[in-house]
Order: sequence, then structure tokens, then C-alpha cells
Amino acid sequence: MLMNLFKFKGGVKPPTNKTQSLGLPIAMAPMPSRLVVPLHQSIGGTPRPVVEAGDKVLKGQLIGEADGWISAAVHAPTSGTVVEVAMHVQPHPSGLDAMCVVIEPDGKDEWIVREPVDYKSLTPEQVRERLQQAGVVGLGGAVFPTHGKLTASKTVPMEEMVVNGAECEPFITCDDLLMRERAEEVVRGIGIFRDLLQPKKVLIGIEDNKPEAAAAMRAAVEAVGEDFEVIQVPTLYPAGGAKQLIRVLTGKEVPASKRSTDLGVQCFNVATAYTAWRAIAHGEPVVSRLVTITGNVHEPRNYEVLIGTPMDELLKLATPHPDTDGIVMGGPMMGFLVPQPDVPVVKATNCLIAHSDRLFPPKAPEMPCIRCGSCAQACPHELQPFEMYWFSRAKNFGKTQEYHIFDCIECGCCSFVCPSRIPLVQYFRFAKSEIWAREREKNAADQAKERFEFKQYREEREKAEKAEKLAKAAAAQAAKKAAEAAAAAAAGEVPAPAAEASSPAPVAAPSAADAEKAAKLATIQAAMERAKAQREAAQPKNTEHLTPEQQRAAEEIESRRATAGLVPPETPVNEKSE
Amino acid sequence: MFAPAPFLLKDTSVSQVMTQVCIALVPGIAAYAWLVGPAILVQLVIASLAALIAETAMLHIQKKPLAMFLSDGSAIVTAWLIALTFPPLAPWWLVATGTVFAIVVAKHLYGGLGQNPFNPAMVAFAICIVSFPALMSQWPSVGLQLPLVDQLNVILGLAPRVDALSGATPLDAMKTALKLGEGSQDVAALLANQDIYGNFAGRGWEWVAFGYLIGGLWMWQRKLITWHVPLAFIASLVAISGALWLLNPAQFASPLFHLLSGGAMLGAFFIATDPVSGCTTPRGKLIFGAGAGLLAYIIRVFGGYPDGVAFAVLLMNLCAPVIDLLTQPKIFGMKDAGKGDRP
Amino acid sequence: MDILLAIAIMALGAVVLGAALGFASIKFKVEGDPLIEKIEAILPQTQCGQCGYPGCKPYAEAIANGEEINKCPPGGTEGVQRLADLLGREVKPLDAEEKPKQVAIIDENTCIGCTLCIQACPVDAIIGAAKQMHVIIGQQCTGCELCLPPCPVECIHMEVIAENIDSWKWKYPVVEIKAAPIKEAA
Amino acid sequence: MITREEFRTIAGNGIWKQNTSIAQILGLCPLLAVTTNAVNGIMLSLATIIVMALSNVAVASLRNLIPHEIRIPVFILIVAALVTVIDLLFNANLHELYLVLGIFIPLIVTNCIVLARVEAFAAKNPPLQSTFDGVFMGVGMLWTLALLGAMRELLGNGTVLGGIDMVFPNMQPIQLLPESYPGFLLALLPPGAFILLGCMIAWKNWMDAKAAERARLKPPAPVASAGCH
Repeated sequence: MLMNLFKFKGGVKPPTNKTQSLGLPIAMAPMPSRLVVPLHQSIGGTPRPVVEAGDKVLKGQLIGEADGWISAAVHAPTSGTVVEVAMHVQPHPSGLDAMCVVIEPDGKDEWIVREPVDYKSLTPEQVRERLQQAGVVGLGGAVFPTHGKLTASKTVPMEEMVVNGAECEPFITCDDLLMRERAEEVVRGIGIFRDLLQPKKVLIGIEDNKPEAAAAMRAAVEAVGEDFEVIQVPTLYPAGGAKQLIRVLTGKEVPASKRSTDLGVQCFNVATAYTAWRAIAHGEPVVSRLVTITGNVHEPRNYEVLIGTPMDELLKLATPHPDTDGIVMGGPMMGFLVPQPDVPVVKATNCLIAHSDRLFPPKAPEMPCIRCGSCAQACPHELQPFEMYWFSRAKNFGKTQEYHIFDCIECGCCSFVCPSRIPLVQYFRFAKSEIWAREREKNAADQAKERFEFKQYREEREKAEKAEKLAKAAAAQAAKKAAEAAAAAAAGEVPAPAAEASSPAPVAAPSAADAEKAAKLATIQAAMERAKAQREAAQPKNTEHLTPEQQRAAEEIESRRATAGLVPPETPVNEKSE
Repeated sequence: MFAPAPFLLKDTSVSQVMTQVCIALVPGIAAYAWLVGPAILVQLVIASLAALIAETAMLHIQKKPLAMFLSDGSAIVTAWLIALTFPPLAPWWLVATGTVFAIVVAKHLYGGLGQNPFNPAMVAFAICIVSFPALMSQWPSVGLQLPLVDQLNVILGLAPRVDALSGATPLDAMKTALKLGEGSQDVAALLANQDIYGNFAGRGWEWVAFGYLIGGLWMWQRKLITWHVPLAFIASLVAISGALWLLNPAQFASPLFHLLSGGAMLGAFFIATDPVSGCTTPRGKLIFGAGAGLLAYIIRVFGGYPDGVAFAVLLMNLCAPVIDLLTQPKIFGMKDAGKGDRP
Repeated sequence: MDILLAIAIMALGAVVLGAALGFASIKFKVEGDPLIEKIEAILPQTQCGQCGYPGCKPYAEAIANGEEINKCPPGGTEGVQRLADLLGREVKPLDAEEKPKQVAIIDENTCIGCTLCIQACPVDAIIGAAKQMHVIIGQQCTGCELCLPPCPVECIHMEVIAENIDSWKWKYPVVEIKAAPIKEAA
Repeated sequence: MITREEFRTIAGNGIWKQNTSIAQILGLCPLLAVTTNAVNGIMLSLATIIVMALSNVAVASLRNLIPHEIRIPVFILIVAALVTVIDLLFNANLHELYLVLGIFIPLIVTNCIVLARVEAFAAKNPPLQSTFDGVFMGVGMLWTLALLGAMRELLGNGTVLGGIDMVFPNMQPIQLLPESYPGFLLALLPPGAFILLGCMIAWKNWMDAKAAERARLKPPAPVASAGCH
């Protein structure tokens, strides 16, 4: 097959270190003693837990339901008992906690009733919904809910669909083995995506250091009778980045400000296609994934691992060397050291590397940047990392944005080549999260300002209304009294012209006392009005315009209070306020 | 535990980069030593010592880690460039003063490694040629091959600076002759004096230039420098000198003469390519190199100083930030941003 | 004669330039102050009044008229820094203790539903009605503490907003050049 | 009229704390141009002192009569008149020096030091204080220019008091460094002046930082003694 491949600028060639874990076929990891399944395993909303401590669950049973469109469901990886729904440390560089469902397996590994369907009988919406409910997310590492990527742009026709089997990061081989051993299911999964997106071409990109995988995929494509093209791309990190692979295969460049569908192209990982096929055709939600266990270990190998398996238990399977001092999740270029060895495997975990100083020597101290430009030459997005570094370091975040910091994919090429050993990516991550935090703060401040101004406006308006009402009432009272006084005067047979009667000033002497009384009454009336107005003002009408959520929260609390016997006291609290 | 990705790093460091630059200078130095004798090696040692002492003192004052910065090699590169641009028999204190000035003022007062806006070696050259024009123009007469002891005595000021020493570079000699001749002198006739000018641009000097060229090409092959600056420098120098030479070959020397004389080759490959004080974007590098080549020619032919490379590079250093700002390359995915979306 | 000429020239100059000055004073009169808006954009909009002004805008106006820039505790040292950058003034240490970001929480078991806190809240972040339990909307609470003093039963307390995985920020790389250990211990 | 404390503050500000050349960095143009030797610097400073003292006292006396809007033309007018007087004085009595200082004497009119002090001090303070302020600001300028000039000529020529014969015809400059000193020409050129001025500013900041450090280490004692007065 002759095909014109494109090149992306930059890139580096770190030692691949892949052969170590390629020697053995995929093995099933044994059932761990405990499974800690984080609810938030994908981009988007955190799924809501639908189980409680003590519940019995079956393998594949829903334990967290998707919250919103960009969110994916979470399922029990095996049958057993829910021990708790609680906060646990996450496999995340922060080392912070998040909500997890902890399951004690019963050992039976009993599936829920699986309903295989022929997706061709379903509407695209139904397929997408099934994928969401099965928790299918991008398994290349980004864990974006897959159903969210399966809608073509309304204006731009889909031209190419790129399937990512490049796996460019050193050490990782899970996609390689998946394609070698389960190529047919991968191809069928790609078929689902193809049918939903209707692209003109399907291009499967595999780095040319995986000839076996490419051959297996070609054979599978032929066996299934599809017309997908399996293309071997040059081995160059980060050719497996979605944007780089799209560039290599189609020549299109997707900037950070655009979605790839806007350019008529979409990209999926091979493992995602595999899980999509399992989910649709076998009714199996995503409860396990392939994980490469390698690095400073005796027997590097790929395992099929249940989501929620503690990493240290998993690492033992490969017998780590005694000097292992940490676990890197992901590859050596973009991965991170997990905060604790017992954090669970999640959907994003494609590789665990036993860390040791022998394998990854500690870094030499950071030297000043000498502007040698190596980073700019290595950057696959053609950024100027040393400029962004300069401004990130000085916390001049506006400038970092001028140099397109948000187009940085944090691939680590710049840090890899830097002769000054500057942790460039680290500076960019720092700058990005600071910019995001500021954005959040700015939004909050704007909102607060708006609300404050609205409240002030409301108070002004209410005050004005009260004053107006008051003035009206006082005037009416005065007029009434005057009229009464006039009537009384008339009754006292003091002839007064009608014109004069309307004004209390020139009333005759006997009615003077009456008028005075009337004025007094009017002031009292006014004072009472004022008091009433104040009382009204003190009863803020703030229970309107609430979001259903807030309403619900308030009602919940009220009901809790009611059950707790804390019925609001009957004392008229308004008096207290005065 | 905090350990940032990537965990794999390429085997490279600042001292490796600087060491390779020094290695790349070796062919040029060898040719130079063959031409003028071991004096140049003495100057290299003097400059290196002065640089290391100044560097140590400045690092000590700033409480920066000594070992880390002394071993980075940047001071040595500066020192060697100074030694190679100064007259080989200049008094020792002149080289030392220039080097100390470069390290203290041009490098550390601006923040040290990586922060200097000007090429320190060229600052030293400019300062010294402004302050001590006579000493900086005393080059050994052509063919003068003093033994080491005599050279040492001259450098250390123990022997009188003999008249034979007060020669000039071929470049300077040519300019002076043309200027004094006021049109009566002919370039071709001058060049015919092979004792001074050899076949191209000064007897023996073409070999030194050739040595720098070899070293520069090696640096390019090792990806220490990109082709942009040297090529642009040479191209612009050739273009302007060629144009004037074609216009009036009697009064303007050929491009070959200009390329092979003075600091042209050293400047093109080792001085203008200094990344700290130069441009960093590809287009910026082209502009920088072209500008430096052009200015170098103008200063050396029409100006009052014997060679123009130092001033040309310093002037372009001044412009580098602006050039960089205006030549930012288009990034991935934004190259056809102006043309709108493809259908 | 010369002197007279000089005086005449001076007088003429004075007239012409005086006219120019008069024209300039009318033509280039500065109206309004765009600075206030810029200052206000930096202030955190908590409307807490800790600066001694009734809200962020009055404080912004005061700053534009020369008030100190270090009186906004919620803005923190960073806020002072940014104000200093904007106004070209010297950075001063904050006039009060810098507190972490907080949110108010109403203890549901003690609240008597008096609505006093609702009146005090500058940003309408408390919902509820008379004799009903009140709830603070966490996202809208600016942590200004203005609801604390009016509460008759002291059922409101402030809680520091803890960092969670979503709000977590990458830290500034700490691989700094360390100073040489030159008699540092001494 | 003027308290001791006030006098001390004015003198301290002029000579060190708000030194025009190394703290406020004002009037760089004459500074760079005339400090090729100490004598030039001193003489220009003397001229400036006279102008500053006189213009300060004039402005301070008139300060309540000058409308705020047109204060700048009025100040300039006063300064210009005084400078014209000084210019004529130099031309008459120190002609050689007058030729050396050249344009810089008339330029005192626009010397920002003069205008700055008139605007910042004399326009707000009584005449006596303003006079002292003018004098001491000038003294601050004088010693910095003298020092800078001395350093420049020493480094550049190896002499001190070059040009003294222009003021006192029977005196000669002293050759401090040996005749064979090649002369660091840079020091006599404007870049050299900038570098040396930079060094002086750094020196002042360093001294101030040291003083601040000392004050921080033993803060209560001087405050207590001041309280006793």
C-alpha cells in the first residue's frame, strides 16, 4: 500500500525499552484482596454513587452513574460486597483523595446478565448511550468519554478516522499486545466507530517498530472484510499523540483552539475500540484493561487487570527488584510517580513502571537556560518552550499565553533534550494550572460583583418603593383628615369656601385642634407603615429563582431538621431583630 | 514525593555543549599556532586563567554553587574567543583585563550564565579596542616567527615591543593602503604582494579561517548550531562584498578576501551563533546572521576599526529581542489560520 | 531699546503661550477615571468591608485617590502585588493577616431561621425564609464573614476550603539553584 | 525658623538619602558629559548649587502667589533668569572653564534636578528651608560628580585634578599613576561613565542595605533614646 505520509516537526527518539515486556503473552492478573474503584475515572462530571456500604454487587454492575453528557459510568469490576463508599488516595500527582467504592470480592467473579446486541439494529443515539453506560472512555490515557467523540461536526464532513495504535511512549506495550492477540475485536470495534461517524477513510497508524501488531491488524482487517488501511508510521516520540498521528496520517494540524472534528478528522485508541466492541457486542462494561508492568522488575509482562486493583499487588506479579522505590503510572515521558504504592489501577493506567535510581537516574540540578533552542527544535507543536519557560518562571502568565502555552501537550520532548536540565514541562503545568485557577477566581469575583450590585439595586428599589408608598399614604391620610376637619367645621356652621376646605391651613379656630390631631395621627400611621415596610424588608424573598439542586438541598435539610425534632421555634423572631 | 516527568533524559548538559564548542575551535587554533607560533597558546592559558578566577570571584560574591558553574565551561569558551580575537602578542594584562571585563561586567552583572544580552567576548574586544586602540592593532609582522621565549617576553612585557611586531592584519593593511592611496592603489596590485597577502587574504590566515570553517561544520553536524546564522552571515558578507567588488574591483577586495580574513569565519560560526545573546527563531537567526555580516563588512571597509565583526555582532545583539519577537514561528495547527478553514 | 524689545518679545510670548495653556486646560480636561475599573478588576469582590469601605468599588475609588493598597486581606499579598504593578506603587505588607479562602457553613441544628444573615450577606449567597432553616450556597459564598456577627445563635462558622483533585494546582518547580554552603551555618 | 532636626533631614536627604545622582538618577546628561575630570564636575556642581539655592528661595517666596496651573512656566522663567546670570559670570571670570563646560551651563535651565527641587520642595516649603534644600541637593550632586570625575580621570589618564589650571592657573594636575600607564580610555567615554555610575549606585544600595540590616538587628535602642528628648 503506497501512501504519502506527512511529518510533524520536532520529536525525540528516547530508547524504547519495549522488548522486555513483549516476551510473554497477555496474562490475567489474579483477583486482588480488595478493589478500590474511584468514581471519577474520566474527563467530565464525577459519576454519582448508586451503591452503599453492605450492598452485594455483581461483576459489571453499575456503581456510579454518569453525571451529565461528558461523563462515563463506572462498574463493579467483580462480584462481591461493597465495603465502603469513601475518600481514598488517587493515582494522581496531587496525592489527594477522591470518592471511591471499595469492593471485597467474593471470588465467584459472577457477571451481571450481559445483553449482547447487534449495534446495527440500534440508532446512533442508542449506541452512544450504551457506550456511555458501559463506561467506555479513551484508554490512550486521556480518558475522554468516547461517546462524546462519536458525533461528527454538523458543518464539516468526516473525511478520515484515525485509529491510534502508535504507542510511542517507551516501555509501554499493552496496545501492541492487544493488537497482536485481539486484533479482530479491535477491528470490529473500529467498525462501530466508523458506522457512527461515517468517515471516508479509516487509517490505522502503528509505529514501524511493531511489525507483528501491524501484520495481525492487517490480517484481521482482511478477515473481517473491512477496507481499513493499516499504516506503519516512523517511530518517533510523540507520534502516538493524537494530534501528531493525525498530522502524520492526514497532514492536518489540529490546534488547541479547535476540535479535530472541525477539520473532518477524529482519532481513537485501539484499546478504546476493543472495549467498545466488548461493551456493545458482549454487553460487558469496562471493568478491566491491559496494563504493562515493566521497569525495574524481573518479569515484565502485560496483564489484564481489574479496575481498582491496588498497584503494589499488581507489581508483585512481576517481582520487582529490591531497589524499587516507586511506581510510575504511564510512560517515562508523561507519566508520574504515584503518591502511594497501593493506589488503584484506573481506566487511564496503561503502564506501571517500577522506579529505581538505576533505571531513571536522579536529575542533575537545574542550570540557567542558555537559549540553545534544542527545546524549540524538539517541540512537536513548534512552540518556543524556552520563552514560555522564561515567563512561567517569572509568573508572567499573560505572556505565556501569548506564546501559546495551551497548545503544549506536555509530551516532555523539551525537558528530554534540555542540556540545562530544566523541568520545562513542570513549569508549563504550573503556569497552566495557575491560569486556570485565576480564571476560576475571576469568574467567581465577577459573579460576586454582579450579585452584590443586584442586591444593592434591589435594596435601593425597595427603599424607593417604600418611600413612595409611604408618601402616598401620608398624603392620603392628610387629605382625609383635612376633609374631615373641613366637614367638622362645616358642621360647626362656620361657612368656608370649598376652595379653602381642601387645604387645612386656613381652617377656622375651633377646627385647629382637630387638624393637629389629624397630623399626629398621620405621623403615627406613617411610623406604622414604616415599621411594616421594615418588617417586609427583613423578610428577604430569596427563596425564589433557585436551581432545582439548591431547592433540593434546602428541602433535604428541612426534612432532616423536621425528623430531628428541630421544628423552628414559634417565637416571633422579627421582634428580636429590632 | 515530587519527581517530574519525563523520567528519561537525553545524555546532554551545558558543559558537554561548551566542551564541544571548545573542541570545534581546535582546528582553528592549530592553524593559528602554526602561523604565529606558540604565543597564541600562551594567550589561551592566560585568558582561561583570568576567566576562571573572575568567574570564581563573581560566583562567590553571589553565593552560587561554584563547582556546578565553573564546570559548565562557558567561561572557558568566552576566554578562548577573547584570546583568538586579540592580537597574539598582546601584553598579558590586556588579555586578562578584557577577559575579566567580559566575565564580570558583560556576563555576571547581567545575571550570569544565560542572561547576558551581549556576547561577552565581543564586549571585551570592543572595550579593549576602544580603550587601547594602539595595542589592539599591533599584530606580528608577516612571517615573524619569534621563538617561544621571545614571544613570552613580549607578552609579559619583559622585552620591548619590537618594531617588527607593529604590523597590522592584512585586512587593516589593505584598508590603510587603499585609503592612503586615495585611488592610486589597486587591490590587485596590493594582493600581488604575496608576502603579506598570500594567495587569498593574508599569508597563512586563510588556513586559520579554514580551521574555523572545519570546526563550524562539525558543530553543525553535531547539531550544536543550526545552519541559519553562519549561512546568512557568509551569504550577506559575500553579497555585499561581491556587489562592490564587481562594481569596482580596483578599490574593493573580492568576497574571498573578506571571507578568509579577519574574524569573518570565527564570527560566522562561533560568535554570531552564540545562542544566549543572539536570535533563536529560524527566521530571526537568518536576519541576525545577515545583519551581522552586512554590518561587519560596512564597519571593516568604511569604518575606522581594523575589523567589524565584534561591533556588528554587538549591534545585532541589541536588535535580537525585537527580531525574535517579530519572527515568532507559526505554531502547529495555526499556519493557515489566516486562510480560514478548509471545506 | 534692546531691553524694551526683549520685554515686548517676552510679553508676546506670554500672551501666545497663555492662550495655548488656556486652550489646553479646556480641551484636554480629564473626565472620569478608567483607573478605578482596573483597580476594581483586581479586587476580589468579596464585598467584605475589611478595608474599611462598604464594598470593593468604594475601596477601588479610594485607592485611585491615594488610599493605601494593602488593606484588602482577601486579595492577599498577591493582590497587593498586582495593585502595586498597576499603580506603580511600592509593595507593602498586607495590613492584616492573610487567611486562606473560606466558606461559611450554617449549623442546621442551631439555626432558628431569623433571616439576619440573609440581610447581611452582600452577595445573596444565603437562601431561606423566616422561621426556616437557612442554607449557604457554597459556590456563591465569598467568605466575607459578614454573616457571622448578626447571627443571634452563633450557628455560622467559617471553614477553610480544602484543596481537592479538581482545584489542585501544579506547584512551582522547586529544583532551584541552591546557594553554596559558604559559612551559612555560622 | 528652622529646627535642628529639620536641617539635619534636609542635609541628609540632599547629601545621601535622595542624592540626585545616585538615588534619584537625575540630570544624567551633564553628569556624563562633564565628569571627565573632577574639576569639571565640581565647577558645574557649584554653578548648579548657586542656581538651585537662588531659584529655590525665589520660588519659595513666591509660592503662594503662583497659580498652580502655570507654575511650570513661572519656575522655568525664574531658573532661566538665574542661569543667564551665572552664565555671564562664568564667561567673565572663568573663561577657560566656561569654554570647557560649554553648553552645559545654559543647560542648567533644563536640568531636571533644579526643576525637580523647585517643584517638589520649594513650591511647598518656606524660603529658608528651600534655600538649604537647594544647597544640600547641590552638595550631594557635587560630591558624586567629583568622585565620578576623579575615578574617570584616574582610570582614563592616571591623573587627578586634571583641568585645575583652568580654575587656579598656578596649580597643575597630579600624575598619580606611572607615565607608562596606557590609559583605560573607556573610562573617559560615556559608557565608562555609565558603568562607574552604576557601580556607585550599587555601592550606595549596598551601604543602605547594610545600614538597614544594622537597624533591624538592634531596633529598640535608638527609638528609646529619641523618645527621651
